[in-house]
Amino acid sequence: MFKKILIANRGEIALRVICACRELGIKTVAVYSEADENSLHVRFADEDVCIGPARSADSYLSVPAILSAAEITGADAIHPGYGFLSESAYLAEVCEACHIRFIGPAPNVIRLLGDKARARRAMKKAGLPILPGSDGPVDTEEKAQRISRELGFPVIIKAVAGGGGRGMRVIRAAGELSKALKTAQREAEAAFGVGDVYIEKYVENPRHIEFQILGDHHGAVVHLGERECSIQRRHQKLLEEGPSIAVTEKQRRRLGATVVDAARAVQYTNAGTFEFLLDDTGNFFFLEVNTRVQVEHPVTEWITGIDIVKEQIRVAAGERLSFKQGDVAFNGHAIECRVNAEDPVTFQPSPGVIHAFSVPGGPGVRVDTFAHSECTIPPYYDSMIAKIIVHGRDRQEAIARMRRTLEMTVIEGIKTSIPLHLKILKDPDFIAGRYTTSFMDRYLVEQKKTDDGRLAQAG
Amino acid sequence: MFKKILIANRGEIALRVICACRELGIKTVAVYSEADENSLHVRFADEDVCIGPARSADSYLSVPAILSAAEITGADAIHPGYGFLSESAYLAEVCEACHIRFIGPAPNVIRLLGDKARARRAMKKAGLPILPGSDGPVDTEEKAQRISRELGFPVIIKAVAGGGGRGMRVIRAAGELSKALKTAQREAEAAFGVGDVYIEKYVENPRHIEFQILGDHHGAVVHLGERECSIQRRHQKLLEEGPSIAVTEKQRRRLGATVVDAARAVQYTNAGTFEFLLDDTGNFFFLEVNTRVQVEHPVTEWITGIDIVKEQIRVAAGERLSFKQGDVAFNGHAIECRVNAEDPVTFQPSPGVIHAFSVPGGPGVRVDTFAHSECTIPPYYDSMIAKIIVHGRDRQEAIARMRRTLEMTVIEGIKTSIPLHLKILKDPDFIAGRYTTSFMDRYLVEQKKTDDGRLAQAG
Amino acid sequence: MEFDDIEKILTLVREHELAEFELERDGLKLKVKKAHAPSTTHMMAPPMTAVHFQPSAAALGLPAHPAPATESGEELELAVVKSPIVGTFYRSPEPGASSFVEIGQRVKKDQVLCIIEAMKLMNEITSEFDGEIVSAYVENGKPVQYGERLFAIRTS
Amino acid sequence: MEFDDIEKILTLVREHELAEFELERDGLKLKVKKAHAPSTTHMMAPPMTAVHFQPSAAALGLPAHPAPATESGEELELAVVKSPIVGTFYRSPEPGASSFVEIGQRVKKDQVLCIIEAMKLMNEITSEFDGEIVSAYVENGKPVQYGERLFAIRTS
Repeated sequence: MFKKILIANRGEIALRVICACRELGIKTVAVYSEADENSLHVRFADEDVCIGPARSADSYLSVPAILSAAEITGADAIHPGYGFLSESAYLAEVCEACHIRFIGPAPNVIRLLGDKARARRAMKKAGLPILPGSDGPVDTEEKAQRISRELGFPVIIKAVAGGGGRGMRVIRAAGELSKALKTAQREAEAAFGVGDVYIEKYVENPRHIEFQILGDHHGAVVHLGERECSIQRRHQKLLEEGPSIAVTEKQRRRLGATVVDAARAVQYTNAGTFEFLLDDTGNFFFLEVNTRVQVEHPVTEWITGIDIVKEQIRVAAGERLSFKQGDVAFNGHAIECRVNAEDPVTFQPSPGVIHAFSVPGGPGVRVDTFAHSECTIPPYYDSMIAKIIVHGRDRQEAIARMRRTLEMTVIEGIKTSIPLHLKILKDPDFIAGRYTTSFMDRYLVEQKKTDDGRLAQAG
Repeated sequence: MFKKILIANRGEIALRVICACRELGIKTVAVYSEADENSLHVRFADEDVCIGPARSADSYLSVPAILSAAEITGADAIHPGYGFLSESAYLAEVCEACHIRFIGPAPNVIRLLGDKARARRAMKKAGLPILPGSDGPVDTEEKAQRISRELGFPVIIKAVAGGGGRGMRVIRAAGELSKALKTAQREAEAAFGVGDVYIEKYVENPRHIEFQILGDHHGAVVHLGERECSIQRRHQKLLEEGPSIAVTEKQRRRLGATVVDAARAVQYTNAGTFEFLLDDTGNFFFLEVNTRVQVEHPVTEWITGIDIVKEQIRVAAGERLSFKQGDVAFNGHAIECRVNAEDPVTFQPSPGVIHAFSVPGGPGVRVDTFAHSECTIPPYYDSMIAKIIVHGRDRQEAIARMRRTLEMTVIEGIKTSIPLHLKILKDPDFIAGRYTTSFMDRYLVEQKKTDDGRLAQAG
Repeated sequence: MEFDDIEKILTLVREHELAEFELERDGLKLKVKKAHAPSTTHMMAPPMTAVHFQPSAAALGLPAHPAPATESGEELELAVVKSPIVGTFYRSPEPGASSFVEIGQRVKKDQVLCIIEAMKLMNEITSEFDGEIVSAYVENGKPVQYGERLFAIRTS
Repeated sequence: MEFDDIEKILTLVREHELAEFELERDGLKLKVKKAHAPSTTHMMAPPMTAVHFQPSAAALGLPAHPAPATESGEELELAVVKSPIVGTFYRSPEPGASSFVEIGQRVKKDQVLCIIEAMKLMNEITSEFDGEIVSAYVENGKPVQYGERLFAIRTS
């Protein structure tokens, strides 16, 4: 087992990894930018290294800074968390060259699955259902028009190196294609440094379902069931739950087995998430693989009782997975709300000092956060300040529990998304489980109307 | 179902009941003494009533004040929590007279089980194993000598109305009996207003094992397995865990069934705890029944997934238990540490203002507390400020998890028992599960020696 | 911040001969400004002190008991009668009967002012002072908490 | 901030004969203004005082980077060279070779002061100033963090 792990991240996920390391008796090294000097992950790591100024590009995204920090502290492994360098095949390669273990899949696997067009082909070959679309990147309008005609509109253009909605365009008629292609290419170039895009059939109002897997270096791969993440705003997940109300036990078993086979086909190791679209007739379509731990992994930890981060560390150290597929049992229902430091109506970020911070206890509540009273939320990074995860015997209990937990949460000094989460949790369609990825669009429009109505009445 | 519940308590258990009520959609009324005006239970209840000055006898222990508060707010039920009036048959009776539901067993059941000598007889009759001892109160030395000779020394004198170690005396030889009897009677008289005592065979170094039960008004009684509470100091529990390492699956099933039968025999309803001593040869002896929710109920909630406080409310409202004995499954291992505001070495209470309060997240951590940054811990009440409960797949994981949780807990401004808990959790005998109720005695003596040694070295 | 703290701060302001003092904190703002002391030799009048105190209880959504009413600059004093128990307040011995006391009425020590019903028992609340009723804070039949104001009496 | 702290600050304000004092910090603002000093003829103008308030990082048990060294009251200035990267510090180009610079040595702008090894690469750190090396903070072969002090140079 590792003696010392460097955590190449900040915020709640850095603390989450520290928790796992402490339970395994492994020393930790925190890295931090000058803006995070007083952050809790620095306080609770055994060692800490300042790696650069506030700007991510010069600190948390700097491979040389992080590798040097690992070298000067003698860390024998790096946990990248999520975001930042977590899906950097380059970091994984440099680690390999420096004989420091990267806690994640092999560099070539990260590279393959990071290229969305190649990943699509590989997963198709491995037996996963994929959306009809271009076999590889589409560079000319002529090619785009031909493929789109074959697929039938609507189609979607996606960045090959993509993620998070950047470089994406939905096209509903041939006339829109030319302009959309150029915009998408430009956005992709700007966001990822690679302008390549590909085209897929577009599914209207799908659900977003993802399967969590874990693989070790002895050929074992297991799945831990699915999470539903359809409650999104601009491709940013706001609320996740598991199991999905839309997935039957039979689908779970069958698709889970297919995912495990596909992961084995690419010699997948460590934690990963296979994302799918589920259309309104019950068909799944492979979307992409995230080759890292997800923000929403606690949902799966609650319903399976498996500590995903500890398993990540164990398998990276060469140990076998501590359980088999047959040991994985699903228990109750879990929901996660991502509490963001932002205005719940305008979505403007709201960094600043938190003057009061308190979260209730009681059964079935988990709070992963780096926030505390009198802490500063810097403006430089992600706006997520806490993940509140609840568990109940069933979905109904979980919803009631999340509501009372949010109602009894005190965060003063900054604005948070909690009021928005409470609205979602009281929405009859959400309560009934009738929702797709378009839930928030519709909801935000409705909200706007209501607000306008109120203003009109007031005026 | 109830419309509005008054919570006749303060601190974390008042908040715990508010959580349950909110999940059930029931309004809440907080009562508070002048010392608790700014306490969180007042903030999160729908209504609140100041019922008296800081002194418990004039506020939280005042039946007229609490009943009046229920009347003026129109509450249709009272949840008494633990401590204070939770085992007051008088409060239960007055509630009955006022047509306010008391959330607990019937007054006559509370009265029967509150009289330790009568409870002993009733439980013996109901088939529970009891320690040999006097059939009823022992008033004269002559009778005490005769019974003690029959039992063989050591014996223990206990207060009929007792609890918490008051009015208790262990006698190892006939010569000690006369003085001990008088002292115990005097202590019992002072503590409970009733001087009656009885005599039992004394078990050396037992384990303290207790079974959680729940009963409804339709004759259903189920048990939720056991908790082990042997880590005590002066009969005050410091750390509890479940399941007990000393109880076999077979014992659990058999004793659980006997407990359920005994509870049925006295028409027990609502939540209750049957306490037992377990001697070193594997024999259980009935000790007493606590006719209320216990401080350590979260241990059982974690391993069974059942919300005990919600079940209490449901059955008090006349609903059936939401599950059957066959549905109760035990999952993993849970440990609770009671964090007290006290010096971890001298045990001196340490009330005051908490300047910083932060508890880590991660999987398997639950924190029930009324504390938060800048809150005041008043000197008038119990010193317990938080319960930290962890759950792991097995005992080893739970211990590691509790250690890292306590290590990453920040409470500044007052002293707490956390350093003591960390010592217990690193003790090889605790880790191996080799411990009895004498664990802390031995441990505190050892600690004193070490301290003396250090002082000698330093001097 | 308690009243004691304010008192201490004002003492400090005087001792240190401050012209202004400002303290701002979560939910609290304290600002003190001394009247300029004219630079004459005969100044004997104590400087005026204005205290703006915004309490934090309300900001936190917590209940706050009103402070006892005081009227400075008068020769007389107000005594506030507070409820010693939780219950329901009645101004008269029975429905339809006239009130025990009215505003403006003079009362004697130990005279019954009202009844508070608690657990079906009628508890008579008596005056601790001789004086005149100047305020009645609670309506007939309304619930009262422990420590809630019932009457103000101008003692004499 | 406790009452004691306010008292201490006011004592300081007096000792230093300040006219005004302001402190602003997360969630806290404290402002003090002294009553005008009497306008006597013997002008005893209070000396200017700048108050540098060091934040509470150390008190919280959190690491704090030392502030740059400053020496007031002298005609000269100290420039502190900080590490622009994380790595291992070497004073000489290779083991056994003599140091790039020694204390007391005069250096020119762009002269190499040391090497920091990061990811097997040797990064030369050069001086931004002409001046004299007055301090070297890091031992040969020791790790340095981003922003850590390496040398102090008396510029001229």
